[in-house]
Amino acid sequence: MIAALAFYVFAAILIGSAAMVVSARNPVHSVLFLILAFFNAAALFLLAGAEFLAMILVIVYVGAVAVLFLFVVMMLDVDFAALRGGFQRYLPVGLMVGLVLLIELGLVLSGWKFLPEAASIRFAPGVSNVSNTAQLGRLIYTDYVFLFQSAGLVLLVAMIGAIVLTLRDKGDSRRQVIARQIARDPNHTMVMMNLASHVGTKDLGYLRPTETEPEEAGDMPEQDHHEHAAQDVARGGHH
Amino acid sequence: MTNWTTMNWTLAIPEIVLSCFAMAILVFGALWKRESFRMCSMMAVGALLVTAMLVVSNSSGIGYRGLFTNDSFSGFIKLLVLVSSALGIIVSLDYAEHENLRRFEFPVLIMLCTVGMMIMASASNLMTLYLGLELQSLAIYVLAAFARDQLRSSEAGLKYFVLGALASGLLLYGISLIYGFSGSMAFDRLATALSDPTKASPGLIVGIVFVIAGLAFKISAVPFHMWTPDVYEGAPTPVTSFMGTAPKVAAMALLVRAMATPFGHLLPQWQQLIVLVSIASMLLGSLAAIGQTNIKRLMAYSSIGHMGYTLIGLAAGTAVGIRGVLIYLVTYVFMNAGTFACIIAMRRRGRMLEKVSDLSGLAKTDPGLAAALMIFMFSMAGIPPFTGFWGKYFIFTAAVQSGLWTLAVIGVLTSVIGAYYYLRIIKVMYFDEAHEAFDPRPGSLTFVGGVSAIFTTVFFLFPAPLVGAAEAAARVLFG
Amino acid sequence: MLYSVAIFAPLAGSVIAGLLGRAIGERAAQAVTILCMLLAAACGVTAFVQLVYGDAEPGVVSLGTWIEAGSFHVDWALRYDTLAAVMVAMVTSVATLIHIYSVGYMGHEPRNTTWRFFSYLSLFTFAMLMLVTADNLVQLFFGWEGVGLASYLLIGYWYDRPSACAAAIKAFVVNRIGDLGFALGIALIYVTFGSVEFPVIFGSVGQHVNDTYHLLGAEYRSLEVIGILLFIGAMGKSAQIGLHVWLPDAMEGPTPVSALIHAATMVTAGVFMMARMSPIVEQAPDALAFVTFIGATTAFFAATVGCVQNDIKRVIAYSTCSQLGYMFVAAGVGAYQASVFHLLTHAFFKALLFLGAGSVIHAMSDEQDMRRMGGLWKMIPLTYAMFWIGSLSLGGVFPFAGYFSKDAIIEAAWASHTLIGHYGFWCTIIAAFLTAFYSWRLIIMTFHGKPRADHRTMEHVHESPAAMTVPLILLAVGAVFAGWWFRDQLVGEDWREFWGDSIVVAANNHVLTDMEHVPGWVSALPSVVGLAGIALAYLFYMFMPALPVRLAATFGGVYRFLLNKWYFDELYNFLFVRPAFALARGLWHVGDSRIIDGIPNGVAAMTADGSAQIVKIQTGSIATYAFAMLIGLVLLVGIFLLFR
Amino acid sequence: MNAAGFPILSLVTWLPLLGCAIIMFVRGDEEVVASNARWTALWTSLVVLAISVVLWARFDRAEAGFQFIENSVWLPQWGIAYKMGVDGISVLFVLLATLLTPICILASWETIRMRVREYMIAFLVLETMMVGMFSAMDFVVFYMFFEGVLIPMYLIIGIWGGPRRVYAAFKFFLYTLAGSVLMLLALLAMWYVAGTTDIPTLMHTQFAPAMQTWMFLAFFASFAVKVPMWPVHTWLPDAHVEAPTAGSVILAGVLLKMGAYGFLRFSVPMLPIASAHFAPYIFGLSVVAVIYTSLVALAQTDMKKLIAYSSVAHMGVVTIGIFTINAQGVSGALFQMLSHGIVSAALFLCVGVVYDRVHTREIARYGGLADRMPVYALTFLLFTMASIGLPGTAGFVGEFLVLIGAYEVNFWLALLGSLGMILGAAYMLYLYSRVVFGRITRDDLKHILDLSPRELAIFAPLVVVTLWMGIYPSSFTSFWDASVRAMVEHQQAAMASATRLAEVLR
Amino acid sequence: MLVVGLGHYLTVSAILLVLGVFGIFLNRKNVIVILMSVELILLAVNLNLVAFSAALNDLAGQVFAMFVLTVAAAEAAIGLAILVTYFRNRGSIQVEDVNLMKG
Repeated sequence: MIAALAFYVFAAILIGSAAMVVSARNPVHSVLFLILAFFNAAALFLLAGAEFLAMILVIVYVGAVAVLFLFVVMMLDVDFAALRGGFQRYLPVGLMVGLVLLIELGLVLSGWKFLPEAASIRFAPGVSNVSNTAQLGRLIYTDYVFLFQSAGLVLLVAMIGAIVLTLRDKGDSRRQVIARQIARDPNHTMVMMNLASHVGTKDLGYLRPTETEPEEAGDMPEQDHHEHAAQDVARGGHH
Repeated sequence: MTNWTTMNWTLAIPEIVLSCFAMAILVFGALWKRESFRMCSMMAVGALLVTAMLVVSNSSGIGYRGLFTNDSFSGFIKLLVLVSSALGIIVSLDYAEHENLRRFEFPVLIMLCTVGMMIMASASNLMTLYLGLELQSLAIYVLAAFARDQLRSSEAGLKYFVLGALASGLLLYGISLIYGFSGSMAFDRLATALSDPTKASPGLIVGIVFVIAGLAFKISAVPFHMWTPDVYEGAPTPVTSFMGTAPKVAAMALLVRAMATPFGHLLPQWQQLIVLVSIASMLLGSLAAIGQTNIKRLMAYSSIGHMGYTLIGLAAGTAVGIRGVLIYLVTYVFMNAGTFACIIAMRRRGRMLEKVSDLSGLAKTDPGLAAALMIFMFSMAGIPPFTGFWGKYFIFTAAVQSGLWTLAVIGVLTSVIGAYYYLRIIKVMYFDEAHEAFDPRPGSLTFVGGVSAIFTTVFFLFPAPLVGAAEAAARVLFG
Repeated sequence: MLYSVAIFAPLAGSVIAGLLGRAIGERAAQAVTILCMLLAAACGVTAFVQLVYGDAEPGVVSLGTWIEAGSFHVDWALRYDTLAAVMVAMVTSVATLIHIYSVGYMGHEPRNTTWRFFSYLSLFTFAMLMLVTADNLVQLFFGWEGVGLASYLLIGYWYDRPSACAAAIKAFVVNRIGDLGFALGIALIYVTFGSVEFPVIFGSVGQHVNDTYHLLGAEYRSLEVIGILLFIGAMGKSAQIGLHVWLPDAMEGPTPVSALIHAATMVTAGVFMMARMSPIVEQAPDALAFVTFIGATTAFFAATVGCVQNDIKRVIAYSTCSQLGYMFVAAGVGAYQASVFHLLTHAFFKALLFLGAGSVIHAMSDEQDMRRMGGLWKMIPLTYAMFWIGSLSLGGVFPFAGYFSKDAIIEAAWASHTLIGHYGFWCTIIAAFLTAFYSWRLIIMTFHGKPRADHRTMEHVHESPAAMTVPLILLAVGAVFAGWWFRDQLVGEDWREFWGDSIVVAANNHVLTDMEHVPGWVSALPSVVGLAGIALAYLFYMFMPALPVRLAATFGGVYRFLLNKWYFDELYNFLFVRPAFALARGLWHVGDSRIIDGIPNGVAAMTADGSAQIVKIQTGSIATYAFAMLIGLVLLVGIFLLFR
Repeated sequence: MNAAGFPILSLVTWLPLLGCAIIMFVRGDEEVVASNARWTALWTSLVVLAISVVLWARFDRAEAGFQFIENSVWLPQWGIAYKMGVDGISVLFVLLATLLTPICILASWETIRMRVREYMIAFLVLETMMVGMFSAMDFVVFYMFFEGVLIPMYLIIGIWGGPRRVYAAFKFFLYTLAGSVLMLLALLAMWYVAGTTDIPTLMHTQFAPAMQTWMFLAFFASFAVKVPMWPVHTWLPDAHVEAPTAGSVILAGVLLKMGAYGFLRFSVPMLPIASAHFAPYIFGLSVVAVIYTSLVALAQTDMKKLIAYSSVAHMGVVTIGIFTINAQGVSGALFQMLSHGIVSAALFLCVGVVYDRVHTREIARYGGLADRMPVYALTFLLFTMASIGLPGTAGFVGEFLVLIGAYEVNFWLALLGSLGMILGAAYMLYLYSRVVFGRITRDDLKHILDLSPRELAIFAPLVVVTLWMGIYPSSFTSFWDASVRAMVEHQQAAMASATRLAEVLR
Repeated sequence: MLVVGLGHYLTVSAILLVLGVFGIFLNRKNVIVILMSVELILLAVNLNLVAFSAALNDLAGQVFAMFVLTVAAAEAAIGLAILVTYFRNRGSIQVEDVNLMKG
């Protein structure tokens, strides 16, 4: 009875907070509601006997993912006031379609029954005298080791992806390339000029290196090219 | 029934080796820093070839407690995927140099993506299916946004990601329904359990519909195609080229295997859905491309149409149909790779061009490129003797044999509509006045374009080996 | 064999003149063609004499296979029997004369292209010979069309005159209408008899007498249908009423052409064909009645029109038309021999008249309108004399050739004792009267009275050169004596022996016998009305020139009706030509451009439109895309739930 | 091996591609390339012609079946083979194609100055496709060549065509493609039933009547467009008008025959019951084609368009002949196809001659050419007459045989189908007199030159063939007599058995 | 065993799914909310899997749920990375601004 009551409470909060995630005006609020939703879902997991998953959900999701969301929301420094609220123009139609989907699912789910063979084709029947966490642990390193490794690859991809997309070499943290420094030839970098007297650099203008270095230029995004070049010159034209 | 207890881990050797290569190259690239892109790419191509050899020499069987299957179907798909990945890397070589994308992560991501696709090809469990799919998708989300300084590329990545996540959510939901209503996620157990179609509950079948929706997204079949034009247009062209070939092949293979093996007995249940999706894809693919001016976008619609044709083979639900699907995929990969190699070669004074009108008069300024592109266009339009015709030939064979006349007739008629815009490209190249010539074409593109063009052209002389292989592969799925 | 030489010599002449004409020059070309023609004439006449008076046997000269398809088989073969031999002799000799005449007539041609003319003439002769010697219907059709081609070329010889071109096309196209009937007739013969070769057909007529053919929901006897279809062909070629409209216009060609083609030979091909097909048409009485009717009507109609025409050649042309009607009347009542007889005599006197007219035109510096002639008889007496001979013969005055043949026809018409035969009889009688009238009207207007041409022309009037007059004289000989000479053999008591198997009459056909026993008034009537016609012409044009003018004014309607040739051209223009062109333009602009092209173009436009609409849902917005996916999913699930 | 002792058909088919390869590797400046391309193409096509003459000489006319058979493995498990062979119906079309190709190349000698290399390649590829199509003994091989023709033709019209060439090229391509894809489906269905695409086997496979109906319609869609039959003919005038002269020549000369050939090769023998059933409708369409397009031709102001419409009318006669399904009709249709191939090709060349000089096809711009161009006038006259169907020329025999064949079916069919005799004479003579006759009024015509030696060389073979076909047609009909007879008998047998079956079922 | 029926769980999960889907296509705010909606969908799936797992007494469902969680985390990471890149280029994450390419 208590369990049932708990289910209803958690489920209600879960749905309510999920609705708030979608509809909250301020994204920060959305994230917070998301966290709330996760907590409640974890509770539901617990009720269903999946302790390990509940734990993971709280630790990994709330601890890492949701916080990451929050972090990004804050970092992006979005002008929340300017964000348009509300919903798409086709809200009524959308709601109707959603409703239809819900009804369809309801129709289907209400008619739920297992296949007669369901019990016999189970892959990993639960064992009653071992804890949920231990059972899972056994499974993922034995029967599901392939998937476990694959999941690892997925995470690797995520890592590479995140790095490759967001990591930037800052313009002022140039690494030393020894080979190139050694290979430099004074003839290419220094210009000897006879300057007339009474002429200042202002009149001569900046002297730029006569040749561009293609691998340098190619490295930079096109639109940034001039900007960088200008910076280079400003810094005295040396690399 | 298979032996459930064995691990048989050697079956996954190609995947394992490729992942190790990928990681090795990753480390290498990270340590070597600046000049590593080209070298990493070359190594990646080498790794793909080595993997391909491993795939060829690998034995068949079921491994990892039934999660993983090796058979001639998966072998066929894996080889095709590896080849298209290799082509994808090759076409990116020069592009990356020009567009400031030469980062060693690029080939690594492609390799990991390829691992994902290989897993998809071998998946014999819904979980394996999902993980392979995600591995592939995540890599491609990143690749689509790879030109991170270009708004269009990041927008493409964003769109692809959001919609892809939605699609995989739906797919997962479907998997969960299937699991819940049947009790298992292993293909052959499902097949056994469902051998009497009357037992299938509606929930199960709705689950299948969700799965179809999720996979249809990956092959960009209507109505789950909406991302395709935008992402094709926005993503860096080599990525588009890659995206248009290997993942489509893998996703189609997945769809085919999922429909044929566990749910093969439910053919009457899902056939009409596939038919509808197929018709819609063919219609949209042929109609929407007509007005396009951006050639990448045009190719996007074209690929939607091609996937519609491929689905005909699946809808037939026979070994003949699957054979058609496989042959079509092969022809499609080469036509697509070749076409994109030509598109990447559209560069004038260092600037990439994407308008159809930029091709104007190409036949005069660059006859070789024009001829190659013409071959691909005729092939896509399905004109013999080019491969595109043979793909359609074997697909429609299946449709006719299964009595799917409506589908067949709509198919051929839309292919006529489609022919219009392919012809339009030829018209622009051959009939219109010449513009300034394109920049000199790098060898890598000539290689890919040339190989594809030759394959497309002379395939008709020796079709038997491929058809035989496809038939063998298809027969696996249908006993 | 002589016979083959007679037929192929003109072809040789034509090819040489045509292909090498420019190279070897005009004179040489003329010489070559004339030599070939002389050779042909010699051989042709010899062959005729050998067959009829000598010991040569009728037969077939086979030249090789022509068409072979399934059971359809046709050879190139020359038929050698009396009918063919007569025609060969006649055609070759008349053609030779006209070739010679042309040398003189075409002497004034400004351009050095008369080699073309001679080549065409010889080509025509060849085709005509192929026609008359054909051993099967298809070869006959070959000659038939060949003469059409030559006629087209010759009418259009002066191709820089628009009227000549138009006339040439008209001639060809109108002929084609008849040819269509002819071709259909041949096809029906093939379908009925399984062959188109004369020996086979004629041999098996008996077995197919009662065959029927289903048409328009009724059963007809095949032979009747065949007869009618063949006669439609003959109508076209022989300018019978309805399909006669091309003949007067054909006078645009040089006069020798008119003489050869549009008087002596080609236009009589239809008559020849009826005679040739006598074994079949004999068994088709209804078809024959139709022939008679058309022939008689034509004879009358053309004669009425001939009375009011002013162009000298057109008068003769209508006269030809009318005379051809006579011949068909004869054929229609079963007296094929009489029709061929008239054909023969007509060839002489009509050629004579045309050549005479040519001589006049030549003398008058190409003036053809009789209202601008007059008073010529002293200046060109020989031509004048020739005109008299020709006209007397045409008018059927004893003992000229025309008298015998025309009398035979009129008597045969009477002797047939059928209603239609009597219609033929009265029509021909009236026509005889009119014939005489317009012939003398022509003579008087042309040669008598005051000169109505200007001085310059009159000063130039001169007798034609010998090249022209000699043929005239030779033809005149024929026009005088041919009737008297041939009468007994062709239609008299010797006809069976003469014709042999070449003309077949049915056992119950006694026309030739009966016509010997017609009442006296029937025999006399033609001569009487002929003389009356001459008298009337003298009255009108010699003595009271004002009378015809007044008559024309009084009966203006009738006059205009006749002058405008019964308004046939206008009618056809209104009924066929203009609607055809309007329809053509309509079909093109509306049918093809709007409707037939409109559908695919419309579909294309719709497709493009659909394309534009479809890409509109591609808004670029993530939300829309997701929405579309969701709708798709909901639809798929819904479809599944509803229709599984 | 076969009667020739070597794989002659493959040689004839593929040899032009060798020429293409050579042309592709020609280097040098533009003039040199152009000249070399011309000569290479000419010699290649002449050699091909010379080889194909062997077919004429060694063909056994008494034999009804296929000859010079070659059979190579292609897709053996699936019943598809690379099988080549000709029978009486197809052999002469191979020769027609090999004859017209060198003529076309010669005809383009001076007129094509732009992108000569590509042009010659296109023509040689076209020759390969045409010859291959007529000698294919396997349906898939046939289809490949049948469709493959579209590629070079599309380029020929589109690149070297007139002002509206793009429209014409697209129309041509899409019309024909739309038709032939439906045929592809029928092909596949046949393959499914018979398990092979071998044409002789398919001819002896009995397809269920209901299936025949559908397949016939599919075939019809393809072949009717190609013939072209009314009302799907409108691509033809456009294509003809815009195509360069040689393109029109080959289009009228050979490409139109492909549809009729398809009817003869596939529809009638393979689907006998449906053919008999649909024959009346086809007659209807054909008669409309004859009358309608003849009338439209009458109204034309463009020379090429006029001749193009006349082609439609003539092909209407062909379809009548084919579907009479008796020896005379079919024979006539074949003859008409051949003669039309020669005559209309020659007529287009005639147009090309003056077009090259005056650069207009407007009929009204001409007149009085006979003065300056007597040889031309004579040549044109000959072909005009042949087109009209004057006995003694090629045009007559076919038309007449079809007339006879049609008569065996129905009087009205014969009558209406032959109305083309009259209308044809009208529009052709009208054309001729407007162009050749009359007085020269335009200045640019006053110094127009008569045929050059090159042009004479082009016309000479056509003149000879035209007369030869008219005077001694049995040297042509004898080729196909046996085949046609076998075909007709086969059809009658099939009908008889179908009737028996129907009676049994009743 | 469950105190409340499997049906309850499934209903909650279905509602969550629909809410997540709504979040994707109905909101006009920023893209991050869309990413969060995706998380909701995945949560719904996990709820399903766990419920089924419990009902079937089969651990495979939970194992899978775990992998789904893993992947979801990876997805979130990549999604956010892409979003950051996009924001850098566009200067906005307004949903309606993401429409540079269309047609």
